[in-house]
Amino acid sequence: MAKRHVTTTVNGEPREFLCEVDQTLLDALRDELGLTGSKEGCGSGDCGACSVMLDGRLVCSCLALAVEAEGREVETIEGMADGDRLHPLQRTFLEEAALQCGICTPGFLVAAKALLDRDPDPSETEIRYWLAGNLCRCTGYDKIVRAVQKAAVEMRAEA
Amino acid sequence: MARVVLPNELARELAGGQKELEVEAENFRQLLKALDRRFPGMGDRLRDGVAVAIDGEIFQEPFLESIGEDSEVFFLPQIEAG
Amino acid sequence: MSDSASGFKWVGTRPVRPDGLDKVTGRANFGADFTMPGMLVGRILRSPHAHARVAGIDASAALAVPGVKAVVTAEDFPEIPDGDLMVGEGPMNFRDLSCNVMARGKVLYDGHPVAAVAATSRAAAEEALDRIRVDYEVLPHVVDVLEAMEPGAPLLHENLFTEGVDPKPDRPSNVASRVEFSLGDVEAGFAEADVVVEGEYTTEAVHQGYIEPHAAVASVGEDGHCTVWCSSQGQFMVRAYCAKLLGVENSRIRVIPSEIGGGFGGKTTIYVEPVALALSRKAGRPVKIVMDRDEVFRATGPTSSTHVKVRIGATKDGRITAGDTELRYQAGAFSGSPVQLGCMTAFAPYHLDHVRAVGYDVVVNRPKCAAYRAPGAPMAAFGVESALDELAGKLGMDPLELRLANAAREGTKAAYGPRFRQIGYVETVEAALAHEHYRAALGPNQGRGVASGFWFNIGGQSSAAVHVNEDGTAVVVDPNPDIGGSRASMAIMAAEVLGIDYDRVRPIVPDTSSIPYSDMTGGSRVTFAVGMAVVEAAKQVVEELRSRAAKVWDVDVDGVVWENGEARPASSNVGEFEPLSLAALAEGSAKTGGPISGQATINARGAGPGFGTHVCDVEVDPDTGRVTVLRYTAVQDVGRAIHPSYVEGQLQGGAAQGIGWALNEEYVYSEAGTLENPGFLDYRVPVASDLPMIDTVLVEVPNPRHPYGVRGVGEVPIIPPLAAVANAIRHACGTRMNHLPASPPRLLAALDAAKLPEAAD
Amino acid sequence: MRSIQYEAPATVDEAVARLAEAGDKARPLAGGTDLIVQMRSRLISPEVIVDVKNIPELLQVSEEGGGFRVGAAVPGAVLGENEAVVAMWPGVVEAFELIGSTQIQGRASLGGNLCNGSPAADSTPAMIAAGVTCEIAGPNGRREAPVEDLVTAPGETSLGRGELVVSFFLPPRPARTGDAYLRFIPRTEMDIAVVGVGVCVTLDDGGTCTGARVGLGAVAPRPLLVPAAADALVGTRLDDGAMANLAAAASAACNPIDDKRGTKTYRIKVAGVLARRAAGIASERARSN
Repeated sequence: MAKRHVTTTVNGEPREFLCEVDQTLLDALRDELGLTGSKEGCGSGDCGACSVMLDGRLVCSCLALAVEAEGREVETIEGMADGDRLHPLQRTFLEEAALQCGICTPGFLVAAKALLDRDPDPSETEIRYWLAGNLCRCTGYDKIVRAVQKAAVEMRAEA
Repeated sequence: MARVVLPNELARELAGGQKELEVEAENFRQLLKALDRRFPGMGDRLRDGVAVAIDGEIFQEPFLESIGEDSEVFFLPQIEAG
Repeated sequence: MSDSASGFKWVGTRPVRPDGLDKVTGRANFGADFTMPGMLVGRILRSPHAHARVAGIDASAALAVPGVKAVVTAEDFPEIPDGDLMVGEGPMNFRDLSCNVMARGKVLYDGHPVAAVAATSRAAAEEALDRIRVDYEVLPHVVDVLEAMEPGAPLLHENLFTEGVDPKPDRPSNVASRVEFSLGDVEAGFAEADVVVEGEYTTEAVHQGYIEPHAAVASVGEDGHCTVWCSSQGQFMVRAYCAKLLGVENSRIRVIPSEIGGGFGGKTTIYVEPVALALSRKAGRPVKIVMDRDEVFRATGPTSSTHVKVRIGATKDGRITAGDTELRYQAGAFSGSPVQLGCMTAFAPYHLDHVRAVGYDVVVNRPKCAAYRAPGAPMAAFGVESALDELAGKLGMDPLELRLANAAREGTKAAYGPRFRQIGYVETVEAALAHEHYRAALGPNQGRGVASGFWFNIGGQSSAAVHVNEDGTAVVVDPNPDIGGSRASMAIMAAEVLGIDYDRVRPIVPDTSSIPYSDMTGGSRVTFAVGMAVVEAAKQVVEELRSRAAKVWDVDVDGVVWENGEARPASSNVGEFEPLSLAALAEGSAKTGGPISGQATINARGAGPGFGTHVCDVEVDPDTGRVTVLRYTAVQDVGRAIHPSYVEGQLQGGAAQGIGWALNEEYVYSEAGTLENPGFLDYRVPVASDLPMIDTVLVEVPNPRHPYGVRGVGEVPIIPPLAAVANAIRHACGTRMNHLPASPPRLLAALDAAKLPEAAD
Repeated sequence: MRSIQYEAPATVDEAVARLAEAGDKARPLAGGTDLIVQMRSRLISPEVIVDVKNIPELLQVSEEGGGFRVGAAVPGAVLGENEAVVAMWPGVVEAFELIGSTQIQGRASLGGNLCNGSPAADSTPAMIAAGVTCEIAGPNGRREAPVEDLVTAPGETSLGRGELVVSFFLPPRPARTGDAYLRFIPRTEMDIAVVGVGVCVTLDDGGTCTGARVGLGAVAPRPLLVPAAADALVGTRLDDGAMANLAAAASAACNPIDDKRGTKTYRIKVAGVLARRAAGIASERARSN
């Protein structure tokens, strides 16, 4: 089976890779581009550990085909910090101890950033529903929600 | 004399149902020997895979522990890690 | 140890964890993130049947698929005789473990591995799996614990004779053992009672639900030396278990731990690691196996489904005179459910003169149970703490006051035998009683429940090293995989002893060849036991630093004290010397005897038991049976919190798992004995919108046997929620849920059965 | 080895031609939130994947005849941001937005949700209640069909070889009309509906119900239009008696199964409960329109 050649943009940089037609975007990111920050927790869109932005929309990269990335823009956890400057969410997750094992953390950060980019002042309920597609089994979500709230406050102050 | 409480199953199997007994021993190794003398085979059964509470403190591996004059020695299953 | 404000510089603070940056930037390497050149993809063929004899396996067509490099079956593993062998942590039946990793002769559950393939791509490996022909003779199966105990139930093991009964049975059964723990005379106790409550309680099997599937890369060299990269709760466990299953010496296997994406007990054993090794050995190339989520649910450690009978008697004034419980836990396909621990913990929070717990360990056609956070305790506590709620109702007593009146204290003879030393159970009940939550108003269809829980906590074999670097920073070699922030705690304790900044201490988790053996990360032992080893190793470094300073000053070592990270003369009699900092001593170490380092190997003793008391408010929708958790407070005696944020996190995460267990998580089996919900879609762990904030109250009754007063904290918080939620439901709608999860269909059926529910009280 | 082709045509005609040519071996790909899961779990092994997201018509939302035409591949997140559609048919949009997580919403489409053929699809009962029709392109041209005619059995539709749902027509909303959709799931998010109920009611000036449509999901082998439930409302002032009749009719229309998500008894009872609650919301909306 001939592989497909895909030209895309990942975290602002042009990238190319070869993939199988049925290979998911997640597998291509991890196996072809070495971007293993996006995790596979379920492979069925139920855990959110593979969350990425695809043309500005939050999606599960396990539920997109790699070939669909042709000509589009992908943003992953690896592109979230600005050089050595962490995104406020990355910082508040650390300060608020919003991670224990850390496997779900990249997905939560990508999803939470998508939320704050569109709504700088979400309520606790809005945060919880927005993040309902991201499973965390360690924290009970308490500190994650608080970290998002804290980042929102800081980002509003900076804006 | 230390007061020793055997596991139910072992008491029934090897000690004729006697669950509590007094044993002269300064440490756990002596205790095993003493028990084995009284109830042949018991020493081996209590050597591995059991935990012991000596005066309320649980030891997952009691082999080297000392036993006081009036100590209470309680045999328990090892505690599984979660 | 005096009070918690006793002048610690780092203990009790909340610095950023050392591994945090890697985890928020996607750089941290978990089990599936490692690759090797020339690596093959391993996939496992699993039984579609709950119970079948394997008459033959023909893999010839699979080997013909282009790209397939090896196929293994049970024949590729040495046959291990039945019986327990000792390895680091305790006795283990390696025949059972081997048969669980790769079925031998019979498959015992849906998802049981029968063969594995290594190929150059996932597609080739899957195609090969499709072409392996397994000749199954399907046998009758049983998945229910009570049905499995019936005479005439389908038999899993011809050689399983119940242990612990007299006389020994002459016929095999599915009951692996009977255990009994008792104090006093239970019937005499009931004779003293004015009020007796009785009930039967059922829980369904639940999975640990870690988000990271099991993953391993194995590479076997031509000389037989093996390297394994994997995610586990103990690299030394992986080494010992793989060595036994493959029939090689420990020294031939080096296990390199990855970051671990959650375990909760489920990664205290092995599944894919020995299979990857066997495939690599056969293929001569590295092999990576990563489970899919459905494989995780079908074939790795859920915990037992259970049936628990409880009877409690009390006097009119609320003194419990007797407690009696019978627990039946299924272990999955091989014996070893946590029923003993259920027996031991059931009544542990209480002072009872007459108490008995009888347990049965039962095999069924389900995956072999693995440890899950406080193994065995939540189900027993569900029964006992629900019955206590009933008792409080009958006595007209506040349920927390009832618990307080019967609380275990220092000197209480625990229900499982020994006497408690310093414990903080009473303090947790008092803190719950005093909490504003306990007096907050409730609306219609809302109710409040409380429950308590106990866990032993353990110590165990632990090692650690502290190395001083040339520039005055330090490395802590902490041999235990860090699941929930333990590296931060280790760095805090080392910084406290050394007197240097937390940021100058860097902990790492090493491979099995770089530090002596340590028991697994589990049983709430790491911050306690490995922490003790770290403190010990750091103290050795301090001793060494004093001796180096003594050499520099040419004085006796007794003349040197270590304060605030500096060597100082003990008194002016010693001489007038400028203090020597750790950095200065490190820089000059070549002159004073070479590198400075400490290493400790201990078998940690003195783990202090943990107790928790939870308060839960729910609202019940009487028309749909939906339960909403409105408010939740978890109180726990934590000894002393080294890093309070991660201690709170343990309480919050444990409570969330317990709430999931109580409300919606369960294994659902088909008539054919196959698992119907092997995914996060229908195995319903709580999502963010299901839960409120989870308040925590850290009660600190320091453990005198730890240098900083630590008690283990991870297990306790999953124990109370089952009953706390069920009790809250009872008070919201008048219906007691004796069967968890209280999923909407189950609760609505119970509400309808009650028809005219009593007024909520 | 299996071979799969991927094609991303730019026109409906090309897509239809390709689908017609490959027949059962082809699958259209919109959001992929069902298709890719089914491929991954090897429930299906298509040989041709026709990605329809390069076809502008399938991604458009436009006003048409006082109503809206919504492309079959428009993601939930996009439709949810269209204030005009939300204002006119809040029940349809709510139902669409209930599918899966925020991440799923970034991809999932009305066309996919319908054509996947699940009896439990959230958007279908809401579209049935709102009287939505779909435009279907095929080798013999285009046709319109009511949504309730599409799904015939679990995983099966009335689409012929090569047919593709191109768009949905959300009709102009009559005066004093409101729609609502409610579903029951065990958690607050992320589950498949155990029961789903869409209700649309039209009232006259005096508050009497002059028209109603009720759609049910997850209670039968396919999503249902339930005229008997609508009849229970029409001609009433939506009083308690009418609501009780609605609940009874909704329950009576159920022909569910026991499965891992709920029991028969549970589904039948809760269908009535939700029908009542959804009718309450719909009538509130109707009154304020």
